[in-house]
Amino acid sequence: MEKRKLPVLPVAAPPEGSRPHAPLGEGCFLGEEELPKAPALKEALATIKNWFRAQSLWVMAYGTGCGAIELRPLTTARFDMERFGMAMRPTPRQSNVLIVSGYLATKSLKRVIRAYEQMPSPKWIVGLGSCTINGGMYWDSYNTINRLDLYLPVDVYIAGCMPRPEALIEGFKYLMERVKKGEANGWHHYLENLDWYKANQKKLITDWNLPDYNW
Amino acid sequence: MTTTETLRRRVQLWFGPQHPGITGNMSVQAWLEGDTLTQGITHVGYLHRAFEKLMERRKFIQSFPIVCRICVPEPDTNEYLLAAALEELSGLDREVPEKALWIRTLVLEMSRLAAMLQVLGGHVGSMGLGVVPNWTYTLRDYVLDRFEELTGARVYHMYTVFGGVRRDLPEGFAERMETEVLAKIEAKLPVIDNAIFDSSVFRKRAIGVGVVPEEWADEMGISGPVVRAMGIPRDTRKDFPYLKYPELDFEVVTTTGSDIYARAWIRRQEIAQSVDLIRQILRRMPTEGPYCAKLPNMLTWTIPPGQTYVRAEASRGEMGYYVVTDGSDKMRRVHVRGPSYVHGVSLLERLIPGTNIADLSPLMVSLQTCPPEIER
Amino acid sequence: MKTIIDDIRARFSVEWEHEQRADLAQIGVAPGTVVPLLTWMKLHTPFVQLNHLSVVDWLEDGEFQLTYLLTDPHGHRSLMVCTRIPREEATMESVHELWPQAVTYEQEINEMFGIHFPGSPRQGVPFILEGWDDLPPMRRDFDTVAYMHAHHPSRPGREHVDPRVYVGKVFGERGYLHDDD
Amino acid sequence: MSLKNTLAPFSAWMQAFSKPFTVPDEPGVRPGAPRYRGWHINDRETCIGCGTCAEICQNVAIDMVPVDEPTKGDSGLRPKVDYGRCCWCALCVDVCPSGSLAMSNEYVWVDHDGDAFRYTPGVDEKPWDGAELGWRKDEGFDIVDHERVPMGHLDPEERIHTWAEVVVGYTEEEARREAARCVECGLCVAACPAHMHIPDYIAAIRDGDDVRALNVIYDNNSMPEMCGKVCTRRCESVCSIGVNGDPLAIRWLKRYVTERFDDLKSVLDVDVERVGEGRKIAVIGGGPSGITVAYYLAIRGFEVTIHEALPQLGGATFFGIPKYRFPMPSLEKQIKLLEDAGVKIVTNHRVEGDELRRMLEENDAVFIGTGLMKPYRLGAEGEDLPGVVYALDLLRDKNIGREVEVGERVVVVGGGNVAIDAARVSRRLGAEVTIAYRRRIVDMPADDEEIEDAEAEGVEIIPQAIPLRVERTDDGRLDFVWGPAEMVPSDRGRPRPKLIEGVEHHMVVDRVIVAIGQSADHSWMPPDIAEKVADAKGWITVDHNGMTGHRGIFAGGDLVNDTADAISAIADGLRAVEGIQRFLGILPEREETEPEIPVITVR
Repeated sequence: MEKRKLPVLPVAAPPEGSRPHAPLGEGCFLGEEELPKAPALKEALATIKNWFRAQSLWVMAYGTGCGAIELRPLTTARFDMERFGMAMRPTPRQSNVLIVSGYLATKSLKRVIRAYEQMPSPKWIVGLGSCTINGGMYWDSYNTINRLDLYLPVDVYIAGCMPRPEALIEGFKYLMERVKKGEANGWHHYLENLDWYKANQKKLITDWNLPDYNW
Repeated sequence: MTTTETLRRRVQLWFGPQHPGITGNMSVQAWLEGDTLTQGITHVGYLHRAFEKLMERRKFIQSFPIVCRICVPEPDTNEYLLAAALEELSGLDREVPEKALWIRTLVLEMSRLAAMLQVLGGHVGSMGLGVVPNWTYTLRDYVLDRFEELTGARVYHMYTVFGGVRRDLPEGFAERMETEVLAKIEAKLPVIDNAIFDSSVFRKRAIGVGVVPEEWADEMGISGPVVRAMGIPRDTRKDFPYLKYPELDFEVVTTTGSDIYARAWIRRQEIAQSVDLIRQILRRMPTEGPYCAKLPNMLTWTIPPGQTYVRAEASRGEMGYYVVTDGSDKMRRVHVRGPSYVHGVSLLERLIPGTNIADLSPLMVSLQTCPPEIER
Repeated sequence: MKTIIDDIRARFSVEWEHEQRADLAQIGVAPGTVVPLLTWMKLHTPFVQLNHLSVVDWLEDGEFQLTYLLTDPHGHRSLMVCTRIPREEATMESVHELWPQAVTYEQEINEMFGIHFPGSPRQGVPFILEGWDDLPPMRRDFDTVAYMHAHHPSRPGREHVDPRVYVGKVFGERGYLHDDD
Repeated sequence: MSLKNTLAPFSAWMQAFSKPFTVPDEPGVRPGAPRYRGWHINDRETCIGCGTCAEICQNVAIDMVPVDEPTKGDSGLRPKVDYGRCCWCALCVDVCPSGSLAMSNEYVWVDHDGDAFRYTPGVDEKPWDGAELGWRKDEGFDIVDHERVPMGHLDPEERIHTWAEVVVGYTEEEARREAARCVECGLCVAACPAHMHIPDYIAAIRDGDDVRALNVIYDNNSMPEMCGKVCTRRCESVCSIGVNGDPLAIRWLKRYVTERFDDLKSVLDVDVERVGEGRKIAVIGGGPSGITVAYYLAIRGFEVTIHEALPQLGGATFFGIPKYRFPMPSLEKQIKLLEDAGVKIVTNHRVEGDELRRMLEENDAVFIGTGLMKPYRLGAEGEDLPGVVYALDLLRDKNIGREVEVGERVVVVGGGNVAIDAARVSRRLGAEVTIAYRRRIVDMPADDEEIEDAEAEGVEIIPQAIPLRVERTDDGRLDFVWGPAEMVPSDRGRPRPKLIEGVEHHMVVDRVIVAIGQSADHSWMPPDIAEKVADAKGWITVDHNGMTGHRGIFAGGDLVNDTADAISAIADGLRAVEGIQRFLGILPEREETEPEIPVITVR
């Protein structure tokens, strides 16, 4: 697994009462642990698993920001993302791709975190548009975050303001490639560094009332 | 009634922000009795980017890339209004060349067309009919293709600036507009009619639902398709004429019923009207001449103190900009008054009691609530 | 427009008036005059529609300007009624009983500028912000950049050289009227 | 529900037979429109590093980063774009004064690393470099003002009958409007020999704060009113707005401010320690360099005496520049400032013999700024005939008030500012004037505006004309004989004129005015000192402090620099102001260090 670069930000000690999460398994197949553990087989299994995952990215229908306007053409006839095995799902419980379509207001960030945590693993985040990278147009706004990766693990960024549907398709193809190679491991990173993420989130969201991450 | 009974009878439900039926990123806190809504409160702020605050610390020219973000489906109204307000306050309005006025009218009408195609798809989409959005979004995309050709971008055009527009019409634009957009839309409209307005499913869910009483029109300042669906011919393009609209030949579309069906019908008619207007504009537009006035150095431009309110007809209704300048190189205050501010909050909250939960989403689409323009 | 302003002048004291366009006039009145004026206008003139309610922060003068935009929807003209109230503990009479949608405007102004409208139903209820614990953000003394630096870190590693300063340094720009400190 | 309403929607099935809308999934993406706003491209060579793109970017997405060596007219900085901030508004492209910045129509960039989205267009290699399509600057749209506020001039017909100033000067409104055109890039500061704080005083003028502007101007130029009228304005030649338009009228703006105040001392806010109390400095030559040294040392408490051979201070700006360009009251104002600062002025005093030696003993340092006073000779037969005069003599005699007479027809030989001045003065004295110049008009070292003005006043210019000889005619006039030249390439850069043999043109004139340059004259110095100060050819070289080969003798102005303009002389003076203080141990010796790059961390 590729080690991801941790963004540098001074963080206080892990917040009190953060519940330890379940040990990180290799995957999310039911009963996978019972399978024979020969390394070659394990590797082959992982490849197959990743290939399947890449072919069925289900996107949560949550237009968090203005980039959502280009998601509609993507889901409808002209750019038709279903031919790539992707579909919009109405609820986080059925999705494994969260598209953060641009800037996030603090108020939205809270909902996005909640939605992300409700998604079953494996799950990936696509940062759509420049404002997820470094604040973009709204860099000096008091109400929008500048870096999404401080709060949630981002697997792919698509630069643009806003990126066209074709750029989104390229972004998703890139995500699929990374999933196939087993490199898109944002959700692992989130779990491994949960305390760091939670501290960042709580530093910004002062009226914190979300349940602990329990998936 | 005991507390338990109250609880049994009354359920609180958050409709959005993460909900496939919500219009944009907003939410309605709703109370239900059975499947009937008894009360609803609109919650916005999920998209609050503080445009007005940011513009107070940006120079005039730097403000104009930011205003188009206030309404994503229809950015050009914002660009035009900011330009119009500042031109009026600076006296630059007298220098805007003829051609620029025509191009601005064209751009506004194109953006109305794109937005109405989108919302017409939304009308049926919100009822779970997935076929029509596939057409209307594609048709909208054809309009966006022309926008891309004209302005250099698909969604955020950043095209209308003080003094005119940023680029001339490309060679052969009118022909491509006709063959690749207008003709295709016109060919598709009867099919859409069949699939929407003749569909018993749509009729059953739309007729008589979400009726806005006529008395509310004046005091609440309801505008756009919502007011025209009441039979009131109110249209900023006619009432407060701007740009080249007085020279164009069109009638305000009205119908009666004031329900979701009527509003969808108005939009369907206005799509045809826009198509016709775009043809008129392209036919009458001068081919020669400058497209932008000579501008002073935008890095140091100052505007004398003053305040004004300008308005234009967006697809959703009357959009207004209140701009105050204080003689410096930045705006003292800019306040954007989108139609959704009234439609999406006060009007929606007044309409919710008695509505079926399943009709909330179509209702919101029919009011065309656009949350970013409420919270800005 | 002239007639309506004359009518107003006959009944209320008007501090100033200005005709911005043929269809838009502006008048300034004292804060106490606003509600009686608006009530009269809604009941007795065609200006029945409250289009807009906005605030301008004149920080230097220590005042807020409230602007009410009334529209005559059939005569197609508008009147801007402006008034100024002190910034300190700013309070203004509510107009929500005249126009129900004013509640939203007043709620937002209360949140964004900290102006209180006694009697207006949603005062103090957050409208746009959530968990906000700073100055009302639209006040001009609230510094959004400072807030951004404190709360929303940017991606590090960017360095900018201002050409004006750089050229001066490289080519040895100096001054002789003042000693360098 | 009618049957129609039940059946009608099924007509949608007909669409199943129509052509699909879907854009096929083919390798490569659909290209953006011809004027699509995609990733930036920049022409590294054309870019001048003015940073206007960074200035206008409302998202602070552009950093200027050092890439090339800074030169005059190019800061060497290049824009680096952060695509985590960019919003593709292309204001940077539309504002770009040099027109180097553009956008390609490529729009796909995906990465998993958020730090990757930055590059310097034109420097970091990208697949879209050299893209042919994309957003480009368009002629019909400008967000900077490329048109200068026109300067009023006296009508040419009128002005040849008067000695009044030709240039009218900006009104307050015009000055503010012109100043508002500035983008404050600072490239002009590099080009100005004195490195005046040009953007700062232009900003002050724009803001309506003329007092501040005047103080900024006097911060490193004690003769700005002269510069405001006659400066050679190297600043304007590198002005970023001037790359594709009219440069800022920097000179006219300076003129506007300096003309607004009569009592300079009361307006100037001088705040320096009087470190020179009790020290004496002698300045020989009252030209711009000498005046600069005198003023800035005097305000520091030095006891300064200026020795000037002519009846008035000012040097070449007094005796060489005609009054219709630089009128006397403007000069007197400068001299008044010097007197107010406590400078002792000795005029009509030519330093000669052993006087320099005595001065060296009596003073802590001596500054020489005597200029170039010995005209070059024509080198053609007949140049000693009466009626062949030197332009400098003519201008000086006119300026110090002697009676001057040039007859009806005059030919001026030369192409510099002195030649033009002589021509225009002769015009005002009532003569028909022709200028004969060896090279082409574009090669003339004179100011373009001067050439235009001269032509407007009816001066005829004959380019590529080589004087052959001057002969006396029977009726006592002069026959100026010249031959045409052709331009041939030269290994020294600019083409060289070559005489076309066998062709001769004749021109009968009353005066032949020679204006082909001057050289230094060191005959006034004691020979042993002159030997140390100047080389055999008479050239003076100075060190970084402005000191000559002789201890305690500093020099500047036309003597030292090869540009021979007033602002360079002022720059030399400023160098000597610091150099003298270092020499006397008041300032520490300068350390040779690389200037620190003023980096701002962008957050």
